[in-house]
Amino acid sequence: GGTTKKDSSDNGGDVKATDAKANPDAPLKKGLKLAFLPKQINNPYEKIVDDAGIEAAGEFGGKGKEVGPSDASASSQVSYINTLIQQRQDAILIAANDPNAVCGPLKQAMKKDIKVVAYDSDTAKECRQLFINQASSEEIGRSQVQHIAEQLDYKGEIAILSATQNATNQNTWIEFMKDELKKPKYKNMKLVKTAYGDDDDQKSFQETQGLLKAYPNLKGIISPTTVGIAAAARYISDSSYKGKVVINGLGTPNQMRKYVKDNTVEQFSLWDPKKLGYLGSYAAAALASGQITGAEGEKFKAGKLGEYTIGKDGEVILGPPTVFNKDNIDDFDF
Amino acid sequence: MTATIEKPTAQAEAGRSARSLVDTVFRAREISIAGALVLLVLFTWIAEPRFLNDQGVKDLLLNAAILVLLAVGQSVVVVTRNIDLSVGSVVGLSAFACGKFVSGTDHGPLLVALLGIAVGMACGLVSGALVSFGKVPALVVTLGMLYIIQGIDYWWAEGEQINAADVPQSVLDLGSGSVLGIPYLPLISFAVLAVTAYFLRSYRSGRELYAIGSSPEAARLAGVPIRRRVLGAYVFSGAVAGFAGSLWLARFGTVVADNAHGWELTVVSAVVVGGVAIVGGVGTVWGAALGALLLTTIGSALSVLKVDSFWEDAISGALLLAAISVDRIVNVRMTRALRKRSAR
Amino acid sequence: MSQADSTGVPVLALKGVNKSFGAVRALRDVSLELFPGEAHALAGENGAGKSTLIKTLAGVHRPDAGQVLLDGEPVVFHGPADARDVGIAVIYQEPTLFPDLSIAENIFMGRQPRRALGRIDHKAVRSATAALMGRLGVALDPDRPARGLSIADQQIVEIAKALSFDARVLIMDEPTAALTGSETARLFSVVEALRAEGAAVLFISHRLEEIFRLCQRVTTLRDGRWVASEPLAGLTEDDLVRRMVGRDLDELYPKQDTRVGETALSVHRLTREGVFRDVSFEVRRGEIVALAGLVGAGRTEVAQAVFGVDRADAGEVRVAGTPLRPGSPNAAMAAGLALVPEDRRQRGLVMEMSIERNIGLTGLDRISGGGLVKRALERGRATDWATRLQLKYGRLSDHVGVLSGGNQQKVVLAKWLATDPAVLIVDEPTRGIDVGTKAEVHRLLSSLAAEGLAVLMISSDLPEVLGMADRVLVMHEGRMVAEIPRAEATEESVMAAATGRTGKGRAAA
Amino acid sequence: MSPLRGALRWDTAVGVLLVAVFVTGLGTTDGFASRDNLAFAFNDIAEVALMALPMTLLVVAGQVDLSVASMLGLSSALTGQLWDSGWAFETIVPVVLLVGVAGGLLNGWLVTKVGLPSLAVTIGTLALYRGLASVVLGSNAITDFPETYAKWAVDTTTIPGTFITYPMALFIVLAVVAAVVLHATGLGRSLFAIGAQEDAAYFAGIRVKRIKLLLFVVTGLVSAFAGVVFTLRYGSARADNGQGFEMLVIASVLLGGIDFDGGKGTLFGAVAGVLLIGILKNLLTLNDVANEVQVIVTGLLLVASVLTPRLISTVSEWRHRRAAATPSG
Ligand SMILES: Nc1ncnc2c1ncn2[C@@H]1O[C@H](COP(=O)(O)OP(=O)(O)OP(=O)(O)O)[C@@H](O)[C@H]1O
Ligand SMILES: Nc1ncnc2c1ncn2[C@@H]1O[C@H](COP(=O)(O)OP(=O)(O)OP(=O)(O)O)[C@@H](O)[C@H]1O
Ligand SMILES: [Mg+2]
Ligand SMILES: [Mg+2]
Repeated sequence: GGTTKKDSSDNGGDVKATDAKANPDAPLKKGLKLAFLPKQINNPYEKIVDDAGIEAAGEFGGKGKEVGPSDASASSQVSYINTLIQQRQDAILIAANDPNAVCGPLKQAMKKDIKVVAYDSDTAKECRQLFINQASSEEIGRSQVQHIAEQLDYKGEIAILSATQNATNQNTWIEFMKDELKKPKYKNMKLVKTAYGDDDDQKSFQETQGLLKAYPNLKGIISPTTVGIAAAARYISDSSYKGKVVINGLGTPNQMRKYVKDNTVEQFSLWDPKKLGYLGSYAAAALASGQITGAEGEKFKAGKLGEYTIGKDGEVILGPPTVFNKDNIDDFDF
Repeated sequence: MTATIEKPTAQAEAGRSARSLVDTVFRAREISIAGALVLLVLFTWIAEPRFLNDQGVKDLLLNAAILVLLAVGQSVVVVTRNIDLSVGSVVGLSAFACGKFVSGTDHGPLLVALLGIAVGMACGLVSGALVSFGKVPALVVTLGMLYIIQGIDYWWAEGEQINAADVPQSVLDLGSGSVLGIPYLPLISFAVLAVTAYFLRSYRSGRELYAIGSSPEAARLAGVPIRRRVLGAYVFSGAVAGFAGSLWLARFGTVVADNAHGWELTVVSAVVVGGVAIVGGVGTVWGAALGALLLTTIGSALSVLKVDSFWEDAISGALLLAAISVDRIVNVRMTRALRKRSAR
Repeated sequence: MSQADSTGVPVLALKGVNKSFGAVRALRDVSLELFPGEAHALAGENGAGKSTLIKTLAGVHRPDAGQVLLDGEPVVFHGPADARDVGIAVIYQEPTLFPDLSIAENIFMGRQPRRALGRIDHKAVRSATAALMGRLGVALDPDRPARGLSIADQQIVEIAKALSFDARVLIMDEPTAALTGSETARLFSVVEALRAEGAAVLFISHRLEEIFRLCQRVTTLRDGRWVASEPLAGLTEDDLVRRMVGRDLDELYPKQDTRVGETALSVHRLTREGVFRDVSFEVRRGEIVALAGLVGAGRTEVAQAVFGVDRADAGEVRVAGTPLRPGSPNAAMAAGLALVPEDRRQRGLVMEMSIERNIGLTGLDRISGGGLVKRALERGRATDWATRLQLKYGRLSDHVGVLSGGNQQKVVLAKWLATDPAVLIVDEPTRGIDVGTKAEVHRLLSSLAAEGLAVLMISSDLPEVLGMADRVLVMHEGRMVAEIPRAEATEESVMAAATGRTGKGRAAA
Repeated sequence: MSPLRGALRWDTAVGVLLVAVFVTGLGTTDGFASRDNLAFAFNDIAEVALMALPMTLLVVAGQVDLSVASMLGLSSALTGQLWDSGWAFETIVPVVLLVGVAGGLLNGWLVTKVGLPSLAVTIGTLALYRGLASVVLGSNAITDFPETYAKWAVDTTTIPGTFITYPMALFIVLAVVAAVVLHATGLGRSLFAIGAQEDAAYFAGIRVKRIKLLLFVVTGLVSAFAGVVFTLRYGSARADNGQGFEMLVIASVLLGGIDFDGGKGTLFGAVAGVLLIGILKNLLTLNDVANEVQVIVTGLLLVASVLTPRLISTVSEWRHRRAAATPSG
């Protein structure tokens, strides 16, 4: 006997507070308190997102702040959620380190009528009202493979250099990458290994080294994380592999500028993190003002970015990522 | 920490042969670590010859360089029966300070190194002053310093990142350049190692560090200036860590606030694996350096051997345990054999 | 007879010195003068303040009041280094060596001969050490680490260290406590030579005959107070004892006649490779058996193997006929064995623990009820034994570490006697104990034996061995070489066996 | 002088500081006093607090176990993996606890039988156990733990009428047990003796090795249990759960005045240290004090924890010496 997984397939209730009616014409409330809870403060990328979000809050008369742990572990975000509840914030914007570990406290927050918006890295669906996705996960995953395949002429071994083993967004993208690779046109390409650099510069650097040494025929590395791609590019730029191994993935222009210019990297992509923060801020405000409830099909205005529509499962998609290369990289500064 | 009851019973009157055996026992630590290292490299090389090609050797040396440096600094402190847990934070702070300093300028590597050393010395001075003049336990103080320095670093960095593009090429060249095929970094580490080793062996103040660690009470009665020496050890360890921070910048180009976060335990384990007793008084910086080299080589070997990344931690932990256990068992066996031999 | 002129200026002197530790007033208004070419003895019971006085001279302690005078001028020593630099060499009561460093380094730490660029001249250090060892007539390898040296060898290294200074003042706090006759004689001849060269010597010992042998003057302390400073010529041992104790001393070696009962401890062919071989003996109830031998003969090791702290490689130990599980002190204690170890600081006591807890440590189950320690029982046990052994202490909750050396030794005895053992092994039980207490300890051992306790006493103090033992076992280089009954035990017979010239007595099986 | 010195002992001081911080919180900070918040604040440190108890005993005996957080992670990963493969929760818990015991045995065996220093051993097992956790669970995260058990671990379930959660209640019970063991039993006396002077303890017939082994086993067991609590509390089993907690546990114990050289300290101090770190963190976060400042505060507290008693005794010694120097009647 005993309690097994089968007995408890449906646990907890769905507390999603969608009973309230949306009023699309409600004005954005003044003085809204928004809190950004990044995976970890000190992550430069998250910092850009959050700063942009806080600035956006200023635009509509709200007040934003960024709080968070200094290590990207699942549990450390939880205590911040609790304090945000005690502080009666109007909305919490969270980039979840773990989709489930933060669930309990977020549900409590929603019960207390605090709006919850996930961005960058999603939580479980029932624990937030909206998820601001930088781009559709599917599109990110597949396009990574498509890009590198073009660079490699659809031939050769490739590897992935990811962040931590548990990062939700990374794992979702990697699933789509693997799926894309199953298509017949990639029959001459082979994914040999997924390595984890833990979003730690030095670890990513060594993982790159290891990959190249262990797989002499490696032709390309996809690193869908800003820390990883920079580290990989840096290793290659100083090594004998330069010009022989293709690097692609997601990176920020400031980090990658040097490697694009010295021809280590031909191209990489990313969305504009500032826009992500900006959109998150407006979405949270729209929720807190009652313009939307998070139901599919609702629309809201995100300041200068224009109008957005909520998709399936409360997902709002920022837009397709930008591909950066030698020609356009100097137009960006972040 | 484990004062073993079974004591080494070497006969005072034991002759020459026994004496050289004693020497061997005391040097066994370095030898067995070096042996383990050679085995590991050979094994990996046979399985994957590219492990030891030009680039491979270069990578091995480069990977070890910074840890070796930190292990050298740490051993000097550990030998005095103290410990410096703040090294990771010091490297982080110094690397960031150097990054901030050079970003967008064309300061040369010398200036950067000096700045790093200065930052590290300042940190070492505070820890050392607290430990030596405050007469408070080193472990607690340096754990406190770990947090304090880290906090300052985070607070200063505010999530900022220094990118390779902002760092002057001359500094980056220090991290990637080489002479006669040997990269600068390991050469620098080796130089620091050799000088430190010679100092510890052949200077009064060096020997006094061992004396303090071996018996602080006896050192006091022998008139050893304990406070000054301990302070010196911390300042040295801090300076080395700070220097490592500037080399970090040169090597990796990219720095954020939490560089080398959590390295303190790696450094301490390198030192311990290398045979420097955590209770002080015993061990050499050569051993510590070998320990550091072994640890980084385990990491490199595992990834070259295509070991599933999920297994890496477990295997390196197990290897570490195996290394220190085998060493200890060999040591005990030899001491026992020695006792029985001297029976005749 | 002495060329010292006591009217000249003393090299080193104390004037009106006070020193307190918390509530304990260790020295009150004490004065002392040391003259060149004179050996000065310092006498007093345990805890009289002798070591404190020495540490004050050595710059370890700073006097609360009063002055230290060097060549008649007041000086302030900020640390041992200051004292050393003006030519004061000190041998402390407890050896203070660097266990991990070689003997040579121990001797020359901080003063190594140097070559160009301030580098240490390792060769010179080694040869200077070898020379010192030659002077003391011992064969210790300069390169050997100090760890594992017997207490006696440690003391010898300390002596060598002090000699290496060529000091003007040589201060020795019980240097002979762990030494046997021959080493002591050697030490004395070296000290004589130094004295002849004009050095001042301050010497502490609880063996009065040594004081008379070596010294010209004596200063006596009692309870931290100065009692007298006078020439030794004309004094008798009894006079000296009266000054120290304030009364006449009872009979020395109060050996009671006892009825010897059945065998309590029997050791059969016990061997620990490289240390001792094939050791067999018996101790019966009511008997005091002494185990004599030169330093390093392996007596301590035998005791430790019997008690189970060391594991023997072969052989058997039986207590009251039942074989003892080897390698388990716990089993030994359960069988009624007790061992008072030689090294009280490392093995006898937990220095940071209170007196009462140290005494309670050997009987945790006896002072507990229902799993919990009963404080009243613990204190009772401690009070009882502190009184019986005339322990001098402030409070029972004080750290053992603040007691004087002799009083620490009493705590070790108390701790083991409190276990109510059937067989008591004592390793150098009166090392560092003053004459009064020594007699007390001897009386205690005697009366315990009379009550049926079996005592195995390891001692390097020959008069003690001869005075107390019913039988003397002698070890030489790890072997049992002789068993001498009380009647035949003389200084000559024991020494002959101990040095390997087995003449008298019958060789052991 | 002695009652004064007693009052100035660091563990008492930490206790006083804890109360002071608590009272300040009540007075100044909105939402601090709410039952929800207190329940949360205490529950938030439940695992660290639990592991601090055996750690205190270990440190008193002169040992340390740096692998506790990794054992927590391994236990969490194992709980998740077994749950996912359909085991009954009632079977999983004993199995996981057994693994904790086994881990403790390995630590203890290497320390007592092989004779290695515990710091070195547990740095090794820190990597080993964390590695095994990621071998067991890889990059998966297991969720959906049974509500019947999960509810006991979360901060929304408290002992009715109080803010005491069940993990906290367990902590209180275990703390009392640990305090009795350490301060009132023969075993406790032995721990102090081993920590202060191992040789002397051994010569006094104390079974040094057996006791050390026992301590490591208990530490492993408690850490494994903390892993189960952690898993249920967050409803998420992952290989990296509790990463870095070892430093927090050590810091709490040290903050409570336990001497790392062994032989000194009180359990009260350790408990006060743990609670102080927890409450302070909650209070500072509520006041929007940035994380980096909190890190600095933790560091300063640690330094103060050893420096303050030192300063006090120096000052009192100095005053004593002056008193002694002036002649008394
Ligand atoms: N560091 C200390 N702290 C407190 N009390 C001390 C300290 N050192 C010595 N004492 C006390 O001072 C008194 C004198 O001790 P001292 O060691 O000088 O005696 P001693 O004459 O050398 O005795 P013994 O013959 O036993 O060596 C003793 O009561 C002792 O307990
Ligand atoms: N603590 C120790 N560690 C290592 N070796 C020791 C130790 N004590 C003694 N020895 C060595 O063991 C041998 C036997 O010494 P032991 O102490 O048993 O002799 P002993 O006859 O008791 O002499 P002593 O009077 O010095 O105690 C000696 O060679 C000595 O150097
Ligand atoms: Mg004395
Ligand atoms: Mg002996």
